Amino acid sequence: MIINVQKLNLWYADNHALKDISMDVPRNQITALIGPSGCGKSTFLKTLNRMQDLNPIVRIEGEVWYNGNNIYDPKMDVTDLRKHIGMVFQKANPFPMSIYDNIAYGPRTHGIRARAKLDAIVEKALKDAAIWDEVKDRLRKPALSLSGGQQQRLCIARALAVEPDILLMDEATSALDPISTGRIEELVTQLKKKYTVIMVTHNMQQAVRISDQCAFFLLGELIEYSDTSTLFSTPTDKRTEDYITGRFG
Amino acid sequence: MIINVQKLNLWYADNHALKDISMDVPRNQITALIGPSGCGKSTFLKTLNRMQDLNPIVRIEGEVWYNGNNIYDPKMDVTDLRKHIGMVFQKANPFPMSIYDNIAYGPRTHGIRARAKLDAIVEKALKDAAIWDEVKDRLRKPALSLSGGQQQRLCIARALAVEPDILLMDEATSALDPISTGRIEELVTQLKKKYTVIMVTHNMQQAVRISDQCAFFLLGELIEYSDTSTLFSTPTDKRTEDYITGRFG
Amino acid sequence: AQEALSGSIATDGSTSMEKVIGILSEQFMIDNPDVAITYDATGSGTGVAAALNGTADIGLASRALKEEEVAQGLKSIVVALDGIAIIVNEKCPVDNLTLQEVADIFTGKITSWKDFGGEGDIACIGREAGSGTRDGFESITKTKDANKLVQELTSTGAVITAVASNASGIGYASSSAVEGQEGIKVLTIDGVECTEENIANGSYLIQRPFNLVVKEGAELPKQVQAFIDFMLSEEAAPLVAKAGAVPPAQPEK
Amino acid sequence: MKMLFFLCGLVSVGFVLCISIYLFVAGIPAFKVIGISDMLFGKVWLPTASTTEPSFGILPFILTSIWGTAGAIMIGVPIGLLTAIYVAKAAPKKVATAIRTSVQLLAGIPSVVYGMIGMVVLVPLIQRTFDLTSGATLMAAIIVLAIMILPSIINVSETALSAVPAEYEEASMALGATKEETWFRVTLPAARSGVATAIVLGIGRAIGEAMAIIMVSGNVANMPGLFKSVRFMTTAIASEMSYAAVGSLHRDALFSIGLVLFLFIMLINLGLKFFIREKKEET
Amino acid sequence: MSKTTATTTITTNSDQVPFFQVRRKLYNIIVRGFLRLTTLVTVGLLIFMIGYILINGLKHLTIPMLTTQSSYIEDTIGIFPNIMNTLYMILISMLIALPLGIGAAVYLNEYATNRRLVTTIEFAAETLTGIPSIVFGLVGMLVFIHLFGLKQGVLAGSLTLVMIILPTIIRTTQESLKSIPDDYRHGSLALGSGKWHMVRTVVLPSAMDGIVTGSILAIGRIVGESAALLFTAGFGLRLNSLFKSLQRSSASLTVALYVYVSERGEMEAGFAIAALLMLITLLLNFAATYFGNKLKKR
Ligand SMILES: Nc1ncnc2c1ncn2[C@@H]1O[C@H](COP(=O)(O)OP(=O)(O)OP(=O)(O)O)[C@@H](O)[C@H]1O
Ligand SMILES: Nc1ncnc2c1ncn2[C@@H]1O[C@H](COP(=O)(O)OP(=O)(O)OP(=O)(O)O)[C@@H](O)[C@H]1O
Ligand SMILES: [Mg+2]
Ligand SMILES: [Mg+2]
Repeated sequence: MIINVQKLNLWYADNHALKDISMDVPRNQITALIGPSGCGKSTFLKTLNRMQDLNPIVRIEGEVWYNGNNIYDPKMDVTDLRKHIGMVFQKANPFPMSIYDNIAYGPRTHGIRARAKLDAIVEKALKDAAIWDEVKDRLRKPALSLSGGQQQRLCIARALAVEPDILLMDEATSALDPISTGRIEELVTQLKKKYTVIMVTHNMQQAVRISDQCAFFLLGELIEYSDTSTLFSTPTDKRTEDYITGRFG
Repeated sequence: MIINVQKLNLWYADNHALKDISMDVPRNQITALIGPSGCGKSTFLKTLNRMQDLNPIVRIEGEVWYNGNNIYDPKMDVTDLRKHIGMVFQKANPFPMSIYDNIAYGPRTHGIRARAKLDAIVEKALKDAAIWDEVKDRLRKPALSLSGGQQQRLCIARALAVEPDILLMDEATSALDPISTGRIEELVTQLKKKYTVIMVTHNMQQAVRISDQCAFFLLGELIEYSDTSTLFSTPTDKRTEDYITGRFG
Repeated sequence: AQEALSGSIATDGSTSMEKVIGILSEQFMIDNPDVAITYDATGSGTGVAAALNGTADIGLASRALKEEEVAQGLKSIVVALDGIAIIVNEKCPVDNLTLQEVADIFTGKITSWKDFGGEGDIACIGREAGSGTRDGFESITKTKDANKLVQELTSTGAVITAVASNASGIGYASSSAVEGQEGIKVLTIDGVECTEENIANGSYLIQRPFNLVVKEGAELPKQVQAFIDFMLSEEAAPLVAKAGAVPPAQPEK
Repeated sequence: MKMLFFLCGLVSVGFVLCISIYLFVAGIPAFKVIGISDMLFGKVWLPTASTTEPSFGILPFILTSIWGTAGAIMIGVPIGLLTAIYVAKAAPKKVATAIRTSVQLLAGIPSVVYGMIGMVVLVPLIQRTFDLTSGATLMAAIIVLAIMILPSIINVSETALSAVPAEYEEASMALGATKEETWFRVTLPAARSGVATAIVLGIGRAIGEAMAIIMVSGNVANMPGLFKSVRFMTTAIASEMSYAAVGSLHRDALFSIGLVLFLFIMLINLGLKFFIREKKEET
Repeated sequence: MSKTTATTTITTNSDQVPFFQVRRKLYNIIVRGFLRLTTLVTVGLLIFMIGYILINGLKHLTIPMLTTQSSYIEDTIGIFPNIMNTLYMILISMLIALPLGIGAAVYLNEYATNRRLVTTIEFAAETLTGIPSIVFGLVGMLVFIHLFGLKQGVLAGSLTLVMIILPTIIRTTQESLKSIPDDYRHGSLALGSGKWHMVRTVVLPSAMDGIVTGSILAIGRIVGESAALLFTAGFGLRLNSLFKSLQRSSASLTVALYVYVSERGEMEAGFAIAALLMLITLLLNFAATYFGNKLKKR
């Protein structure tokens, strides 16, 4: 178990957005989070690398263990934590810099300066994120002039360039066409040899196709969490069944 | 034919992003635009309500006729045009105001001041966009505190509140779970009795499910445009076939 | 100077004395290259205080010392006299006024130029409370605390500009500053012109002293004493004149 | 790093503390001698009177400062803000650059020069237009102040307006709002805090100005009136401080004016802060 | 195609307030009119002020005046020492105030967690903006000269200027920090950047516009300040080296202007200096913008 969540509760001011979540995430596997919009998937994901620290109205109770360390321990080095737990956001958020600098940002942050090395990292990351061909001739152009889907792939590449241990992906393929999506899925499946992936997705087929575990959230609660195949074939909770068969709501 | 595009070309500086597009969009139908990321779908959509005017590096040639008026006629009243051709953007972009004010913005702009009337419009729009239940108790809260999917539905509601003639939707359901997606699809299907809808989607199933016409773009060109059923069952172009069967690239 | 002088001399005080002190110290520094003279133009009040608490070697005051200041152990030395010229706009037909007429105009007893063959209401322009020029003007015209001004300006130049741009204006300003200015006219008072000679011999009545202020009986540093001696010497007189002020007829020691 | 930045933040608090302590220490004695209400509500200022009893009423200065600042804000803020909107949003690029640069030039002109020009151009103009004995009046001061605060208002709010993300404007236009409506109903509210800063800086400049208005306001201690010669709190300090004898009641009274001015500024800032906070909570 | 056809074809919802379209057109016309009008007023003022100063000033701005120092004996005016003093003061006070101000703004916007502390600091900065320069002058004299024992000179003057320009720099920087979307910050932090690294690489470059604006306004204040400098930097019209001028009475251009104009009534010299100040401001603005852009690119 690389991540171990215990009785996690989260409030946005007085809005109780996560309720008593306990969950173990196994190493080198793909875990999918599903559930209707607004149920707390993004909120949960952001607790795993302490991005919620940035929102002053958030209050958190409970524990999250990563590799045997409680990440909410005050002694935790948050920077180092985030380096090991990478994240791709729901809304693509490239920096207002060139495409190249966006990707090189992470490696530079962690001390890589040599030009040749950076070039290699940038190329590899962009290739992995299936966007190299489209941007290789305009690496110096501003990232904000890319199309929506290109921006999202850029953000995936940016996260990959740091080579994290765990990758948190918040609907990272939602703005992508089937082909790019296929490539990213392929990438993720390969990544799991080295990394652990936790991804939010709205696409049930995608969850079935690539995830090993699947967690179903509803109104801030973790309703069901098990093997993807089990969850989709024999859900134990009525609500899960309703949701995956589309009968819900 | 409510919209009639003739030999449309568009350049971002020297990047030729749309090439010789000619296309007729029939009234009261749903037209889907599909194609790989970066092929020019958003770009094309934004030419239909002259949003491209706002980008100074854009150069456009060709004609777009709406209801018998050339929208690129210098005498065209752009404001009025945009009121009649509503748009939902690819990245959700709520105003930094309350949820209520976001929806009421359009009607207020168009002269509706009476409180009761506004309330009714806001409620109807939010209900249509399948988000009423989630936000009805927090209409005065900032729209930016909503979840990603909620923001996207809010933007749909905002566009509906103006009761446009044509609705342009740029991947409006990509961040939504299947249930909300289903609701929006239902809404769109209903809307077509009164409105015309042009939507960009990455989801082929969605295109098949709800669209009447379908256009396939590739590298800035309109490769094929026909009845959705025809396009998906008997594509005439090899590239279309490759794309819809996922063999592409 | 037989023995080479060195060190610094700090002077502090009246802004009106800027030109006089400037020219004297420039010459003194040419004669004694190792001496550095500084001048802080902070106003007469501050100058007196600086002399008292020792932050300046010489305080500069463009007014006579007050009794309480003398009581604190200060003494003043007149280094120059300054005529206070009464000025009007160049379009004004009047050329001469009596001292009494000036007083009546500034106290509001006479309010119109018509009384002198001109036209329009008279606009009296003066200086702010505490100004040495105002102090001098008011004591001589005996109009203390009774002036009815439409403008109270804080500097000589401002008064000149204000009079120059107001056809019905009348004001007073240091004689050193008025010569050569466009747009204004200097009046004769009781028929006496405001010239160096008339100020020195006292026939031009409206004038005030420029004072050096030092501590009574204190032993001054060598270079400071030398500078004061220089300022009171014959040699200095033409320089004082060049600065527009009037060397005192009989320098006090 | 955090500590370092924290210290930077504390520096300005230190300055304010230091200034307030100094002003209180220097400003209280005169109040004690003269009496608070005699001073605050006295209408006659005759600090150096020797033939009669000296009088230290500073009400005319206080009222003049209020009038003058309010007037300058009422003229300067709308003009500055609208110009900023035009420059940030409507003007052709070249025109915008030209205006921006010249406004910045205006910011670097010393107040004395504003005073000089006001004195030779504006004062005679007012005198002629309204047929007065002297044009050096509150009105002249208000106009000069309004011009002087333009650079702060235009520069700062223009920067804020330009920084509003294009997404917001796009969304508004797509709903059929015109550009004008978008600027006023989306861009301006989104840039609210920057605009407020601009106004605060502008008010600060207007209240604190002395050198320029000394030359155009007439500077006589009258109760305020648009066409009267008036004196501001700042000009009262500036004009007499250098001549007032050290240790005299006159000088102490000037320090008291400084203290009143300081409290006045605090009050305005508190008010603005409150106002802006209220606004913020509405959304 | 005429406008009428365009509008007739596009009218579907008829539940509109009848006169609304007219009112709205009017609103737009009026708004645009006002924008144009006010801008015209501003531009008129700009042209007038700048033109007036240049016309009255440039003709008196001679080479000897620019390159010599004043002599009372020869009765000439030279402002070279004052040019240098002004540059010294800009240099020193910006060197101190810029890091302090940016640091404070960064603290307020990026680090501070304690609301009350933030409010206190912001309040202090705002109060500073309103304090008249004459009061700064008095306090500067008291603190730097009487308390710290400095002599009147560039150092005491610059320190006083720091108090004056600090709030401007803080506020403008803070404003531009506020306008940077959180997305950028989150993106950076999620890659494992430390806070300071994030601030340095993502936040500050995006805030460059505001910092440049602030610097320009600050330089403007420095250049235009006289009241506060009279008591602190002094009045000296002689040329000194940077090091010596620190502790020696040194008039900036504006103080010199003030002295010439108000004590001697030398309007011509005054306008000449004003014109020169304007040219200097222009130059510094270009420099600030240029370096700002350069830093932003990096
Ligand atoms: N503002 C811009 N400036 C310059 N180039 C742009 C701009 N917007 C888009 N492009 C380029 O134009 C091409 C078409 O972009 P467009 O946004 O239309 O793609 P799209 O089909 O919507 O893709 P996606 O599905 O990823 O959103 C892309 O190559 C993109 O990089
Ligand atoms: N910054 C915030 N402040 C206040 N409430 C918030 C904030 N962010 C999210 N919420 C609320 O918390 C709940 C969970 O939001 P979250 O973003 O986790 O949903 P989600 O499952 O990711 O939904 P989606 O699929 O739409 O992105 C929602 O009700 C949302 O409105
Ligand atoms: Mg989410
Ligand atoms: Mg797109």
